[in-house]
Amino acid sequence: MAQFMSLGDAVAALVRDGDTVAVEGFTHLIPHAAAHEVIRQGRRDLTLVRMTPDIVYDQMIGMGCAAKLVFSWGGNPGVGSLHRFRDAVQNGWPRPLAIEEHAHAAMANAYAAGAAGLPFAMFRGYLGVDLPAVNPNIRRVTCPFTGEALAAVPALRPDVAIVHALKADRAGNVLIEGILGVQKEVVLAASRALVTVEEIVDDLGPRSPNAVVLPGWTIAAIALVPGGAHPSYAHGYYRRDNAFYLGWDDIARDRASFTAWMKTNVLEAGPDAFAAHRRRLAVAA
Amino acid sequence: MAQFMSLGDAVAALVRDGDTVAVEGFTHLIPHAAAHEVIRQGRRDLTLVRMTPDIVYDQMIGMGCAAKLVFSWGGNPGVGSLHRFRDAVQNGWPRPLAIEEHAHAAMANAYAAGAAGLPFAMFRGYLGVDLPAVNPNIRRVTCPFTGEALAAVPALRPDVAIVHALKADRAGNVLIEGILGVQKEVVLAASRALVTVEEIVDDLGPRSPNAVVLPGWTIAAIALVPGGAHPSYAHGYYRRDNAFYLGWDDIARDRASFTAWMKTNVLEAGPDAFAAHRRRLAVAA
Amino acid sequence: MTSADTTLAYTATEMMTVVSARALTSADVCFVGIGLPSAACNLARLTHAPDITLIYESGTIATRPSVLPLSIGDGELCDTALTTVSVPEMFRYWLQGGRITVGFLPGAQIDRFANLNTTVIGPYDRPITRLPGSGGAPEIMTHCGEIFVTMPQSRRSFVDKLDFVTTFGHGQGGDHRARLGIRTKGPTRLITDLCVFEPDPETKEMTVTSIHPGIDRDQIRDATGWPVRFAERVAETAPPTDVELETLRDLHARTRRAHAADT
Amino acid sequence: MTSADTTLAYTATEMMTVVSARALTSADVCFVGIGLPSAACNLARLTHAPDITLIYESGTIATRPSVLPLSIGDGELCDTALTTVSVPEMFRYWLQGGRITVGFLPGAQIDRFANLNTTVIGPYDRPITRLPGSGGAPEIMTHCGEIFVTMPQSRRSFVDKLDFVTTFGHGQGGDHRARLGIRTKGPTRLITDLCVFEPDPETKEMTVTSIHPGIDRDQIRDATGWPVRFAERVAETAPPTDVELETLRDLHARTRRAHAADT
Repeated sequence: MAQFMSLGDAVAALVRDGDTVAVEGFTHLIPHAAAHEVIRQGRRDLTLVRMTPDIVYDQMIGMGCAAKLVFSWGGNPGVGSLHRFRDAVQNGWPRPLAIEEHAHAAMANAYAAGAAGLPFAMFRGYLGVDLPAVNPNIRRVTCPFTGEALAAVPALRPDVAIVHALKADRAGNVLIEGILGVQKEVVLAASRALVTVEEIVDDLGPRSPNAVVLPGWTIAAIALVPGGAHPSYAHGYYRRDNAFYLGWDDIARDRASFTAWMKTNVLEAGPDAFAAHRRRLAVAA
Repeated sequence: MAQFMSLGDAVAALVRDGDTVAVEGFTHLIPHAAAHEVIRQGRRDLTLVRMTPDIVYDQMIGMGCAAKLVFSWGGNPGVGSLHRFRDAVQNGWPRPLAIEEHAHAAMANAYAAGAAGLPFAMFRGYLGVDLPAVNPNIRRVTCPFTGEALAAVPALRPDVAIVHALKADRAGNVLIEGILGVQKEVVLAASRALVTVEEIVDDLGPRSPNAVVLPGWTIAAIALVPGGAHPSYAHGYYRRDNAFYLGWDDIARDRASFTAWMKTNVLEAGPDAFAAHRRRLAVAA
Repeated sequence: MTSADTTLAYTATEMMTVVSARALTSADVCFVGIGLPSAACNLARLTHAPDITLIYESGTIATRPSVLPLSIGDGELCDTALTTVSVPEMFRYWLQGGRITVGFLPGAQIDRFANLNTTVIGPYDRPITRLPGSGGAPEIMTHCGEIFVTMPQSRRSFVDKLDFVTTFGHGQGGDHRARLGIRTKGPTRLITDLCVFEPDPETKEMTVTSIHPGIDRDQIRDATGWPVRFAERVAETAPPTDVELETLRDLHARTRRAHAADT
Repeated sequence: MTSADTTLAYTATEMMTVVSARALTSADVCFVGIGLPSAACNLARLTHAPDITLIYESGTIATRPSVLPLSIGDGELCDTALTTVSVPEMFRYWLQGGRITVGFLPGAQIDRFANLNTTVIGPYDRPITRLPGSGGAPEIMTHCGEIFVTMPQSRRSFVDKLDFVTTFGHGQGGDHRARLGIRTKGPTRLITDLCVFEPDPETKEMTVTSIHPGIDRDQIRDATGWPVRFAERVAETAPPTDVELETLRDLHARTRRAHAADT
């Protein structure tokens, strides 16, 4: 059953050095505040899993949290490269980063397989490409009816899933709307799930009978962090801060400017700093 | 792109003798009116596919439409047996009925595999049971990572899917809410989909961003049939006619009473008869 | 419970329902079948287990029906649910995903290892009686943390050998489940109108552990198609309390009124 | 289009965008990438293909953004969509399910058979430049009915041999796709800032079929890392019409205003 905690307590309780951690959110609902807390608490040797390592993983990798990255697309969406990710892969700074690389279809299916309690995911893909030659976790399985060889990858079962969502009720049931990404799958696939939310309400209120709700008993901890997805966004709350994504290119390009930015905005800040983003953007909306 | 047609024209255009036809709806949204039209048009030699052949298939089987049934649970839900189904299997009346029998998990996964364009579905199941000994379409596939043997069944790709839904907009986009069953999967798995709806509206109106909507280009024909799910129900329109399900047991128990009921209520009736169910129940609600 | 809690007469079905309900707790996530299991689960919710999570295979999660559904997918279940998912998702993420603590199953036939037959009486290809078939049962039995089987007892249904194994309980007993790679407990209780069976810790043969008030061992033997084993210590089942009975009867009365109003 | 339709000067990127847009029809269901493809698809929607269905891999189906998204999952895409599905569903039911008629893909490197590299420059284990990786591209290329590749042309990116095959276009050419069991067409157009390539019907080598106004064959040869083949009949690409340009520029201006207002 979900425990309501401060973000600091939740990260301390759920995320351990060496864990496999999936911080998810497909453009929408990326839990930046929670990732910052992991950085502040100095977690090390994490295997970070994420379809689209963008700014949030550029920060975690650049701060030395990660020993390995499992991913399918690493870039700053609509802007360009991730300089910290590149620096880690190309130059081993601040530490070497092992990578396990997939395509989106593989990762999406692997999370779904994890949520479904299956040992592997099967799909039609990886035909004629070089990735299977460099990733031993891409194999083939043969259809027992047609003989077709299909792609197989291991299910993703992270130790910890970290996601942001819109709101939770007092029983810890969590509502997600808008772009869903793999939020539901990663929570159900993980051993422990940490969810940050924009607000906690008495009742989730009128909604579609088929609304995407994660029951409280699928979640380990919920932390209230208004604005906690910034510079990503929360449907119905605030919009994506596209200017921040554009600006990140300059901040992250250089080790020194990156480190200075992280010191000021992460190491010496706290989750409350995110509330400002919520307010500012809510006014503008 | 979805064509708007009368139910008679839609069935005539889409359903051919010998087709594999899946009439779906998991308790909710069962397209009884469309099934009646198939019976009236005298379609023969159909392979009928449905997770839960209940009254709707008792009627089609009893009227001799089916050569084969693919299913996972054949009964009158909450009431008891399907007498026409039994009579066909046990006594070959009105004609012999071949069966391909599965469990729900297999059928649900097989529809999803069909929707996903895969040749087969894979799941953990059928362990220690007798069904694989009598159904050659239940096989095993081995996880290439763990060596675990998992159950495999062929994807379901019916020629025709027939479902009932709440409403369509003028562009043929169809909204489903409430108990979803496999409605979306069977439409996407089939070569041709026929959807009956409670109403046609200019615009689907305010709804969840994640509402279950089938785009018009996934549907072949839409027919307006208010009340067309009776004695099943349509979320927000009318309720399940539980008394009809209870009463069906007596009607269907005897070949003569069944045949008489079908003559009066199906062969000599038309889709308009269903509108009465809608009105009656809407008033009572 | 003391005898002072029980002043009302009750039926065998009410006894079965109450015993089934008592086995549930607020911490359970329960896969509910139609009929007696549905009554038992909602009785538990309305008495000692208010926070129990009820899931029906139609996709309704954490539903709180005020009346009992006739089918597995009545509108009432969706209207009162936390959310409703598709049937493929229900079988994949929720059942196979291992998120259900307890499931209820009935059978047309059961054997001493709580394997179940709901497929056919007689040969599969030339059935004497064609039954509904598997439904969700084979995978419910595999994936739920544990299973309660509820069936009224008779020699016709409690048989020495099943005509067809629709659903694998403890198989041939012992470690048969583990040998098939199944990690859940399987049938931990068999609740009948006469008594409660539980699997022997070693052999997994279903063994009588509690006998309902007014029933004797010969009645149980007469209604069972195999030589019944009794545990070393057999309890007497506590009779339904007045609170349990009144809550259950209110639920049934509400259900009857609601269904009558629908027609 | 006659020259009278074109009175405005235009950039090479505008030319690429307009040519890409023209290849689309109202009947298309299009898997849209960010950047030029997104501009092209929305330009088509706002001009000659008003009923085109645009799908972004974030799960937004039949979206009609009034401004261009910066990312594949901006809120604008969800707000204006018919519906939004999960990413696993997008890849399973919609892309792998074969429901997309055309997809747009870019590459950091491309070869003569329109295979693409977006993974790495240099050796995989010791990269000179680490690129973003596969994303959805390998399966977009396999599952969409056909693929339009859009890339500005240069010897650095139009190479004789890819450092890494991220995405399989026509492989080694000929029937290579069919031999792998792929039933879709693969890259049917390669639209650059200089010209349009289409695959030779037999060899599948990308072959110049249309050259943009003011560009000559040597410019194309100079910007290509393999000996370029020209079709027997090479057309001159019609320049962007004023309507196309004005619609595109309005779209970009709206986008700039909206993004500025967000900050």
